[in-house]
Amino acid sequence: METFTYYPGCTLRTKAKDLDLYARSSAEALGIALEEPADWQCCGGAYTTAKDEIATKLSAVRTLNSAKENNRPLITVCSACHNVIKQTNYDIANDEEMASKVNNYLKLDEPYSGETTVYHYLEMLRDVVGFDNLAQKVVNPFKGKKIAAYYGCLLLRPSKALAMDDPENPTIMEDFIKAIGGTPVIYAQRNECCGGYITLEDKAQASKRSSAVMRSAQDQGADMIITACPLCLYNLKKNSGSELPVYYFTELLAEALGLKEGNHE
Amino acid sequence: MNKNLKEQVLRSSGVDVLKCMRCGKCSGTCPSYDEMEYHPHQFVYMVERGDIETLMNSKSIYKCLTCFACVDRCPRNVEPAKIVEAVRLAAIRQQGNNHMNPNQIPEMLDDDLPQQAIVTAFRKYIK
Amino acid sequence: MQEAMINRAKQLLADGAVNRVIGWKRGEFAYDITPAVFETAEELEKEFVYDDFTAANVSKYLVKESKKEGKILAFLKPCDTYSFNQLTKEHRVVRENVYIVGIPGGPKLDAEKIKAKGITGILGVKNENYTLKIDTVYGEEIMPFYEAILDKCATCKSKKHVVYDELMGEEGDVLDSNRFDMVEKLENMTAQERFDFWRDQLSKCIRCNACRNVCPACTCEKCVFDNPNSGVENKAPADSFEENMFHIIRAFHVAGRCTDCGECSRVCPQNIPLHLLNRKFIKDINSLYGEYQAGEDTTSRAPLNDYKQDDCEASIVHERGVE
Amino acid sequence: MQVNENKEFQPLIVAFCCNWCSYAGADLSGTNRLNYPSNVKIIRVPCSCRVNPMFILRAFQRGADGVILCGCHPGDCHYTSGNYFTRRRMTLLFSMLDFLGIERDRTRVEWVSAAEGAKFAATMNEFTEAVKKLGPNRRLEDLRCRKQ
Amino acid sequence: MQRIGVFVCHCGTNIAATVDVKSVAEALGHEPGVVISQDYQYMCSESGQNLVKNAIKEHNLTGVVVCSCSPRMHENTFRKAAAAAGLNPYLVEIANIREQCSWIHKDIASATEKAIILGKAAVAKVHLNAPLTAGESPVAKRALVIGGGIAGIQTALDIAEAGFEVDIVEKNPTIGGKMAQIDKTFPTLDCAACILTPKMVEASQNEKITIHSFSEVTDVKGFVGNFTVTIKKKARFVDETKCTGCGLCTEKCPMKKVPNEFNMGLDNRTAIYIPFAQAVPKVATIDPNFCMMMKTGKCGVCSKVCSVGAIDYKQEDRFIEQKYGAIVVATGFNPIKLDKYDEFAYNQCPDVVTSLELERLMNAAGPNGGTLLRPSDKTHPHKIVFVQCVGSRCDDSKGKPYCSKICCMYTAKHAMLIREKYPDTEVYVFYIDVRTPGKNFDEFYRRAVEQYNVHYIKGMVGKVTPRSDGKIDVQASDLLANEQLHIDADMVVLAAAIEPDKTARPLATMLTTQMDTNDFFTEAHPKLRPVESATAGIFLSGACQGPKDIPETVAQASAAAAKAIGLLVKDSITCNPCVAHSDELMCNGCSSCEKVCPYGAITYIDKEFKMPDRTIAVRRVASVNPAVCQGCGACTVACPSGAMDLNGFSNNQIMAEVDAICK
Repeated sequence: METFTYYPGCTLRTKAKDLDLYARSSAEALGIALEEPADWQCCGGAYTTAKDEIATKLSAVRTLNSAKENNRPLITVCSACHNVIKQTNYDIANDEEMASKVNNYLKLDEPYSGETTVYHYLEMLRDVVGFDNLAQKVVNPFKGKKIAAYYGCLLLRPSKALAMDDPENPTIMEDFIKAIGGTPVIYAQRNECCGGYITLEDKAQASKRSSAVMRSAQDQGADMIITACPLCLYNLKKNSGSELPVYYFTELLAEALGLKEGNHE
Repeated sequence: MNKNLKEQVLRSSGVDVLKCMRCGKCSGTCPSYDEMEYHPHQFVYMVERGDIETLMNSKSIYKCLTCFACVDRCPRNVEPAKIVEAVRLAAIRQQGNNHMNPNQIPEMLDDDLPQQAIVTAFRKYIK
Repeated sequence: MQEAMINRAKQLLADGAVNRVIGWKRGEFAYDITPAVFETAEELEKEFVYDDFTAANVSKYLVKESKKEGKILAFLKPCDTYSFNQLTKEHRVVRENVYIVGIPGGPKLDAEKIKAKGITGILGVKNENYTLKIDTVYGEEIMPFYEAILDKCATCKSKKHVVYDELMGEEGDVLDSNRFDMVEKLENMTAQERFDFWRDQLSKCIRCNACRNVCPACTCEKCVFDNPNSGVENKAPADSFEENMFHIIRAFHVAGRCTDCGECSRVCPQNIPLHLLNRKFIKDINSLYGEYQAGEDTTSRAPLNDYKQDDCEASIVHERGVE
Repeated sequence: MQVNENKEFQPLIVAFCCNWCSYAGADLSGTNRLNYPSNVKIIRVPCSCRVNPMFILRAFQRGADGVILCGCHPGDCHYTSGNYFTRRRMTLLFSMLDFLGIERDRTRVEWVSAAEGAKFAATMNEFTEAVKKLGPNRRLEDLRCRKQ
Repeated sequence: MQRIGVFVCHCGTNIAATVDVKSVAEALGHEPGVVISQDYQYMCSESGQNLVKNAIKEHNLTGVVVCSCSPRMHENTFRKAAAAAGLNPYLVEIANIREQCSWIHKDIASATEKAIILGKAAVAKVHLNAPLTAGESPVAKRALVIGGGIAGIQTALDIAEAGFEVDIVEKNPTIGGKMAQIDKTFPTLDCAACILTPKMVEASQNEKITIHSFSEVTDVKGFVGNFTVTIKKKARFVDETKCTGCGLCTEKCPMKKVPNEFNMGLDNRTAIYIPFAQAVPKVATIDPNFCMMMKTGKCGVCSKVCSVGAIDYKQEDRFIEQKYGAIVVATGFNPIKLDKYDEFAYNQCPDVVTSLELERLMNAAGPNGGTLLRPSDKTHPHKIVFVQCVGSRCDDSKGKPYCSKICCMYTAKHAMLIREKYPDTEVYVFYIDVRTPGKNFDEFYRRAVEQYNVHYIKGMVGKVTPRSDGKIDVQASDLLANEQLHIDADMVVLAAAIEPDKTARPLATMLTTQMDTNDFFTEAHPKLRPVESATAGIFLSGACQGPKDIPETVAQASAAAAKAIGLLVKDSITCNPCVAHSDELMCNGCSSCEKVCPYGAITYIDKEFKMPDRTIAVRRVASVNPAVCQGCGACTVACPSGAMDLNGFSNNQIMAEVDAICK
């Protein structure tokens, strides 16, 4: 059994327990051990790209460094955490000045310079487990279900740092859907923003964005939509005015693996 | 034209605004375009001109969703979102210029709103 | 080791896999070990030597030897393999005609350093737990092993063989050596100090040509210094040629080709640190054009026979370092 | 080295110029009557890459006080790549001379196109001045080679 | 014993005003070997030259030094004069005492002193000059044109017109290239096929032209005037000599579901096919990836219906070798793949097409017979959006850094044609800049706007979202209105950047020609030698050298042909004798010289040498091909042993100059 450092993030402890719960149980069923670092801190939710912002990057570096010290890759599920941590890792590895400033703050035993490999849970499924292997473990396939993958912005961009998939023509979630027996629905708005945190002060804008996404998916005949991001799920459900069901991808994964009673039929 | 502010924004963003070829693709792809008074391509151009204060005083800086669509799709690798972020930081770093008061938060909440939204807003609005 | 090498050589001779062996034999003194070619098992038994004084690089001998009839067995230390590869790259040796047995390298001993301790009449040495026991005509003497090793071994760059047909003993790694320290120290001196240092060193040169003769990169059919048409012909020390021309031209000729085997300094009877000139070029090449180790492979382009459009300008020399 | 009556030091400068760009640039500065000191003596070579480091050492040995090498701008070489090789060779040679304690300002590489007559003259003026400041080349000159 | 003559020119007062020419002549007269030293008013004049000629004869001179203007002015004049007097022209040296002395110095004393030094350097050099004879090498009277598009066809026709044999090698089953796929041409709007196909026929009927279609160049050896090229004739499983092009096989072939390359995959062809009706040669080709007979051994319909028995399922690749004097590269271009630009939904929606696909959609011989219909539902589009600069002018990893040059014009053409034929269709063009430098080009673009009411919008499309109702939501910026637009389009047309054909790079390696980082061939000089490569005998035609439209391509094709003809008319070529040569006795065979040679002039041979001990040793030694060497001298410095030297600028000669100057 391969062990990974697992970073749940703030929201998975509270509002997005399903995302977390089924990620853990599915991983176990797939032979992956997830080990949560004892003292993780919130990643901050959004990456500050500014080069003169150091303090906002520290918690992500601490997380990365703890994975490094355990000599394990780091796995994230929440798109936002993933985005913050991967961008931080990229900048630390590629921007020497920033790296030295960060290390000056942290005073680690050994400076951190981007050594940790960061996987999104989906990347772990693709690159470690393998979608073919996953498909073989599926007991409840989503046969005939037309499932629309919603990437949003955080999973793919900026593509230089995230390097997860082709940012304009991604396939990782579609391949996941195929692996669990469903039929992926391709729609143009799958990599456009849901409105994100703007929901706090501008419901109208959030609603405009999330309804555009839902309309596009519905338009292409989706039965349901899946996401990896709690905020996306919130916006799509609450602000879009659409009835199309929205799930975390881990929920479907767990269902397919027979670990969860489902919304199958 | 404010030279110091311009330099600060350029340094903080790490963006070379001179690479812009004025194609407007950033503004063509921006999901917040209609909510903004100044649009991504204008951010780039106005920073080049040194017209930073106008941008700092505009609500546009709080409308960017940081979705990086402009960053990824810019044919010249200009990264407009990083400019917007640098200008916003320049604004909220000024004393008493936080965009959000933590006391307002409780009334914004509903049962399902993920923490993520709040911490992100903190990052974006408050210094 | 010597025993195993002799056995293996005998075996390969007997199999007909090779018809000659290049190794070493003892000269007048115990520490005077020179390359030699052996053709029979008897010769091997009698004269083949491999010990702590066996530092000589046999690669250069293969320029001639590899062109003869039949295959020759060569025992190459890690540093020798770099020289051999470089010669292969330059079509100076015929790779197919050499059967290479990689053997572990140094550190090898510097008899001069032992003598400097006042120890003379050396008959043999034994390394016991890094204490060197020296058997002399006057009885046994001891000194710390590491104080007696060759300078070139003290700054060894690699214990890995880059070419071989078989290996004896364990394979080592490329080392993270401190070989550029002295170059750096000189770089940090003032121009006058550097000038004084080098004038002091190079004026010692007696033009014995040992550096040139031992250098595995110096295999020209006819050396420019011996060639009246080259314009720099100069066979004997007549003027300040050695200070001003000879060593600079020599170093430049091997720039990008020198594997840093250190033989030039080892054989210099005047103890001129000639390898520092070569290392200066290597250090510059590494920092200006990207890491390059001559002899590491047989296909890469030598840095001086290559370019990038965005290479630095020569003015970089003016812009950096100590005036 | 030449010593004038007024005893001001007059350095001897050898300039290697490639036929296609720099030699033509030198001609142009003549055509435009742009002055530079007569200390500069030009040797024509087909391409800057023809210049062997030995030539430069030889010039110093024989008493030159400064040696400058001029070629086409990178990318404009008549032979497409010659000056790129020149650049590497000269960078390493100059670095070595510096390492041996030879004054840096005695050597120089400059890219001068056939259209840059003014640049050629300006470069020669500057370079001559710089070498003048250094005084006679004593570190590389072979006194035995000097004509009495 | 050398007998050298020195001739000092006054050049009127140009030299004489600042240089004391008499003392120069006097001083140089004392130099070793100098037997005569004279000055004269105008050395380059008839009488000046006679002075030199007479002195050569009278004093039996072995070398001449002329102290005058720059050798770039009159070196040739004096060389010719020497030759006329029976002295080898390469025994003449010029001391430049005008441009590099009298014109730049004011002080007579120092200028004179410098003139004497320059003269001494020339004398020292001429002592070591060797008589040189320009070598000659024969020229094979045949040209090879690689690529059979409009560039290659035009070049071949022009060369054939001049009376030389030309071979065209085309990798596809037919010549014609991209132009054959184009519907109309700008700025005249005449039909591409109407002007191209007659040229194709002309090429196929011209006795001097041999077309190797479905063939590739696999090896190039030799040098200018004397190339040996291996051409692979790929198996097309149809005997070219028998096939009449009747097309019966293509009608009967049961495998009808093969994507049709000629129509950009917008419709299907059969497994045995003729790319299009006017193909040249009009010969069928079997696609072995789809042919049932080739894949399963069952079928053979084409073989049965072929009345001339041309089908040969067992045909194999054939290789032919041919000698050529000149090679013209005309490998052309392709639009880039748009996989990385899916914000425009190219992979998601069939109604988002490239401009070249639109050409086929509008072409009478295209999939819709010339009616513009949407690929998805074959309905007529009422609103079409054109996007410019897709992948051009990019500084990212996805696109090309250059302007593709042709897109602005063909987009104006498309817009205009659509508005002309379908006035009910609205056309939007999103542009960054409209670039129309060319005769009648801007007028053409203005016509699209003013006469045809095409909506040109300064801005860029940022996102394309296809909808289930068949509409395509195009989200774009309108920079002048400062607005973000959403257009419900029926079709989107992307002006994809163009790039050199993928076969160009391996070809450049074979030809030892240079390419830029974008894989365009590099011309010998960007202004003065735009159709020659830096490698002698290799010429460039069309878009392989850079983006070009048809008129430019044809102009360059003819220019390349003229250059090639200029070479082919010669029975032999005179080579510059100032080339490198290697002293075999000293050569190490180390390959350093070969590595720095930009022309591939150096090869290695194994040569036997008699050793002092009477044995024979075989050594690898460098050999310079004097016909290819251009005399830069890079090899002479790279050579560690000094075996390589350069005629006219030898190590000794340059050192002698150095010594003379430094004395």
